[in-house]
Amino acid sequence: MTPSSRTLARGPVWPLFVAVAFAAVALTALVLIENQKLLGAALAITAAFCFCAARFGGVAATEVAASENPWLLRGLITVASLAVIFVLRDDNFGLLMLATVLIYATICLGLTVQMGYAGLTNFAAAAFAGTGGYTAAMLGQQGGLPDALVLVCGGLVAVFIGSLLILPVLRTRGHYGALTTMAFGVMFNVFLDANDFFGGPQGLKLPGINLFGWDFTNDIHIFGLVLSSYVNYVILTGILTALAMIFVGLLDRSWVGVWFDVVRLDETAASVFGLKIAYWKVLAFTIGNFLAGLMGAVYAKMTGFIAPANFTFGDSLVMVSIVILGGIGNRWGVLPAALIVVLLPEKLQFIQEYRLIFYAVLVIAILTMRPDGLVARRVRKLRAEASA
Amino acid sequence: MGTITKRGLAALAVASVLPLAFGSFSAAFAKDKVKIAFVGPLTGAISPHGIGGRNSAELAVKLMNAEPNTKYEYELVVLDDECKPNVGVQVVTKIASDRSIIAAIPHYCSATAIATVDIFNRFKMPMVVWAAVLPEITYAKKYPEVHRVSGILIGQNRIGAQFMKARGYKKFVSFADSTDYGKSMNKYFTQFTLENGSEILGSFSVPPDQQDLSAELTKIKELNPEVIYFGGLTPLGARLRTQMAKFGINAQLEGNSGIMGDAFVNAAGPELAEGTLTFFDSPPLSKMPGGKMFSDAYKAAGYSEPPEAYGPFAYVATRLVMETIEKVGPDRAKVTADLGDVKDRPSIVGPVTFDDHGQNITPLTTSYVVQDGKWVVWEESEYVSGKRKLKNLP
Amino acid sequence: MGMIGQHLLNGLMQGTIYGLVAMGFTIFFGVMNVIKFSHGDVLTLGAFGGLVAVWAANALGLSVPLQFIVALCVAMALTAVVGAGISHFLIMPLRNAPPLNMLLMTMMVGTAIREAIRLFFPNGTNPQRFPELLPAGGFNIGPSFFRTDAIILIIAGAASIGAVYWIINHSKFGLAMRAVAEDTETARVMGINFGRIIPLTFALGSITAGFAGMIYALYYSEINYSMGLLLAVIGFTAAIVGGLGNIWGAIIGGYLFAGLQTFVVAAMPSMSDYKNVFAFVLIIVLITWRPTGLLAERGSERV
Amino acid sequence: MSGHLTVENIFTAYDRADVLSGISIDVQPGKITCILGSNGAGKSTLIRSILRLTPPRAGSIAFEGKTLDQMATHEIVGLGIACIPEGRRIFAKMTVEENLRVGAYLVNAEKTVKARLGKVYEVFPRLKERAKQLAGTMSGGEQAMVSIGRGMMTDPKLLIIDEPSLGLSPLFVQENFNIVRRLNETGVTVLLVEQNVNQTLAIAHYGYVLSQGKIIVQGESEMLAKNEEVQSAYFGGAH
Repeated sequence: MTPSSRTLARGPVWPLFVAVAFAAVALTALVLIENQKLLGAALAITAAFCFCAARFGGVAATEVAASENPWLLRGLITVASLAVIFVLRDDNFGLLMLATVLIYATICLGLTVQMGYAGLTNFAAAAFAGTGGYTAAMLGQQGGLPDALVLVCGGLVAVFIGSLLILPVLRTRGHYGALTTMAFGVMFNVFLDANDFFGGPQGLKLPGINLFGWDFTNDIHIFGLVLSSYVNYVILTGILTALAMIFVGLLDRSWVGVWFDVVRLDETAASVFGLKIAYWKVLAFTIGNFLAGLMGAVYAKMTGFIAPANFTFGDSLVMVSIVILGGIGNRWGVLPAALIVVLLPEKLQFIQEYRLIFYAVLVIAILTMRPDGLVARRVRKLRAEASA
Repeated sequence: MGTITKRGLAALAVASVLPLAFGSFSAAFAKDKVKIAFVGPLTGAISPHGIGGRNSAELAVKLMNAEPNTKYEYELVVLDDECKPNVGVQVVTKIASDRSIIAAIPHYCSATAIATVDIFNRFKMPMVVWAAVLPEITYAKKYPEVHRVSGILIGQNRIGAQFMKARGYKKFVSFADSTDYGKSMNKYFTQFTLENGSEILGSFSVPPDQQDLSAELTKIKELNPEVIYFGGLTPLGARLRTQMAKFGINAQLEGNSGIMGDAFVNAAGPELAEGTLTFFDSPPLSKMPGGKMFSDAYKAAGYSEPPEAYGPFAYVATRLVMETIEKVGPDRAKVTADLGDVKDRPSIVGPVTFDDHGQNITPLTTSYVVQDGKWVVWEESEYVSGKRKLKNLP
Repeated sequence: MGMIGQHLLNGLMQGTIYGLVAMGFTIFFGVMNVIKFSHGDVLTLGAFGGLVAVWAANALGLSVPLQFIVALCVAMALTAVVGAGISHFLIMPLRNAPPLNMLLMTMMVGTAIREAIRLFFPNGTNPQRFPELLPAGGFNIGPSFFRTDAIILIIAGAASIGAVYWIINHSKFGLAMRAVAEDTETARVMGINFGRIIPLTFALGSITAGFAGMIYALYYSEINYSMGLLLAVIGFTAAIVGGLGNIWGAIIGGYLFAGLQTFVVAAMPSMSDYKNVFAFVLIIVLITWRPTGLLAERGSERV
Repeated sequence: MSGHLTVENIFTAYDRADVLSGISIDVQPGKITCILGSNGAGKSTLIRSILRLTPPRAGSIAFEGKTLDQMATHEIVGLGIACIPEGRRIFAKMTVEENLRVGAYLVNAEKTVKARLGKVYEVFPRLKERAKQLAGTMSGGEQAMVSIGRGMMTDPKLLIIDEPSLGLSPLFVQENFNIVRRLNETGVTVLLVEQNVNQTLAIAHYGYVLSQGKIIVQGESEMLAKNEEVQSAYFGGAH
């Protein structure tokens, strides 16, 4: 971006309204529609709209408007989210899926910090999420601890377990790093299967969340309306996702993000700069694992059941594929990608046993057509640089 | 790659035709439509069972709809739980929150069923499990919504242990997969075998996808048991039988419901499968009251996949649900209440009686042996007459 | 511990299969810097191709040795074509994308192959019996039983490893392959047709998978649609532990992994549940100790 | 005499910006033609354009009257054009002999390859001693020999040499330039790209001076050597 373009008049605001409204409508439609023909039509319209927006500068206009009016954007997203929740208020399944999408998206935000920003490879995201989930289950059995603390503990234990891996993660790079985490992910699973203390292959049941006396398993009665109990989870996961989104965004725009870039792009140069690579790597690894553990605990509480089969190497791959499909290193990409990856297999139920092959072919098609993911990483644009 | 894309396209084509085919027989009459849901594993290694169950459930719906005097037109909603608890929770939440679906016929895998019974209870949706065998599904809690037509694995193991004791076997090795299924099988096998005063020389547990069993088999060969007890499903079971032969281990193989079916005999080959024993909670189709009707209708419907061992149970569960709806109307609470009273209800597998936990308690456990590439009821086999002999008989 | 000889032979057999698979990974990595995760499923495809060939040959009334040859040729030809096709249509267009995209792409290709076998091979979800084409029987040394077919297969596996090694290090094609691997641009300036060498290299790597698939099928007499998945994970592990891009590393990694698994079961049978836990913990320790593999990339054996 | 290369009005771009804008050169058969220019003048891009490693977006290149505009790099090399790339670019993980053999990749007859190996070893006896050594373990000067030897293995009609003096001691540079001259005397047409003005002009017949993607001066090397304008323009671009 040339300096002169910064001094241009502010862009119009309306693209932002259109974009948020469209996203909300598309999301609701995708969650609600069960009829496959209608669903196909909705997907086609969404794709066409996105294509046209990209083709005729709508995306760029939205980006400009978003960066110029950050608070308006946040406000619009909040309003749109509430509207979506209102429309879906008694659709238990839709809300469950929505909360699941948000949980996956947040875990993948953590992965974005690890893989997209700091260039670490992590093929054990599901294992870290599982660590959080099992922490919640075990603490729940003891009782006594308030749930807010239990969830945070989920994140902290994931960080602790992750810290056992720090040495190998720091020492290895690229594919070797991939193996380290992959081995851990597989090991996590085999261990839980073999071990009876943590419920073995049959898993453990755990109660829903009770946050400060508010029981998440009850339906909400408000203004004469009955809202599904899952609204609780959607609101909680929505808030957590928003917080993670803001946090990761701040991280990316701050100097920490620049250090991450340096670590990722050229480790040799980074060490010449006298930068403590290990420090930044550990920081990124910790942030990612905390988010995974936290959301894993929420997930376990929400589904009320936890078993090794929920956190396999395959699930870690799903999370990595969300990050890649979304466009590695772009935090906004995880949202549409999580939506596609989590919701699509569910929506494809009608083709029954042909689901998996269809899904694989679809991902291959996306990768071939958009090698950089749905939303590509943007070149860093620092405020400092813009004002210079 | 050319072939793969073509196959992908073929899959797409088939995928788009399937729902049309299923939908076509539902628009015939102006009866009220009632939806019921079938849940089972349609992808993954044990999908043959899920697909066999689905076909059987579908057959039940088809036959019911063809009857002129029914009050409702039934539609089967089919969902894949991938044999994973979290996916099971998802799809069950989906059907349970869909008010137009009255009842469900869920699950082949026990861990999945254990995870979802709470949801059925929470959403007050009646269901009849068609295949999962762990006792905890019906007995862990007393949920009025939860019923099961298939047997639980305790019976298989009790009868199996008695059978082996009667033949004089004393030295056993247990070989089970590391899933909940294998572990439970091993637990009850161990309990009943030790009660009989027999000896278990060693217990092995391997992941169901482990291919090479040579390390375990070398150890087993050293232990030299009379019988190898297997607690697991067909793929691993066939692998075990094949590799036992390669190592020259001449022990008698004893299995359970998990290897019951033609797939085991095909994969191990008729020669190696010969003489393998299993104890399974169902008589053969030919012995069932409605077995002939079922197999003829199944054949006539033109399914390319076999119904597998639990197909008849999926049929019975679906039929039972539909009969109840005919009786009390499409209302979840009424269906739940009426299912609680099922006693000596005739079905193609024999009378169904639910106990206070919703468990079918009609004893159906039958002993089978492979003879000339077919599973034969023990009492009718040439092994009883002494014409053929089990291995390693003391 | 009278069965040490037996365990040794078991480990040797498994290690040969793992090593062959790992060798494929290392070839792909060496020349294109990619981890081709569909490798295991190409192996499965080879075994199923071999099975169909045996059925066909049997129907034509060919003798058992001829059936064997036909099956081997079909398995290798099929995997070669599929491997070259994957590289040409899917990997080459993505070669400038981030390496993780390539990993995801090849995983999805693997899934597509696996599901295609499951759905479109008759009765494909169930395990298939693979006819025994090698002489049965064997001989005893002490308490250990040495299977004739296992010995033949180990020798065949070793021979194929040797053959691939020769192709890479002493043939003109291998020369071109190594040149492309080390510096693609300079290789092109030397007149090497990059667009032809890459698919050929993938064909070679995939042939090793086809060969491994046949060894697997003949040794276990049973194949199934998902057999490649675990083998891919183990092969990848072995290739990394050995040191990516180094053929000897891949082979050492393969035998090491087989040795670990065998050792845990042999020494602690009651802990057999935990054998993969042990194996993977040791792998993590090894990789921490030697972060670029036991034999780091060096020397002329890069590919 | 063969090896006539003509470059007509080519434009080459990386991303969007043109690096070469309208370059025309004519490499006369049997002669040594040199391209002089400072860092970033576009010398390497010119070579990449000729070999179509970075295909020009406009203009035309022909070798011995045959247009190269639709060819792939390996096909162009097949016509008899060899290149000794900048920075030597030897295959460090191969032995010396393997490096040389890659040079003769397009030759199928083992006999011819052997004969050419013999020739290279004659010029560089040192390489014969080290034939089985990994090229990456050799000194910079020896690696330069490998790179030149690899170019000779092609037995080209036209040899393109990119900055042979880069990173070498003056003594080696002199020796390399002598070898280039000797090669040329055996009939090989040479296109020499260099920063080193004086030594280059001493062996070249004709020269072009490249600055910011354009030819600013061209002429016989004696003329260029005396041309003060050239010298200042050239060095002006450097700093």
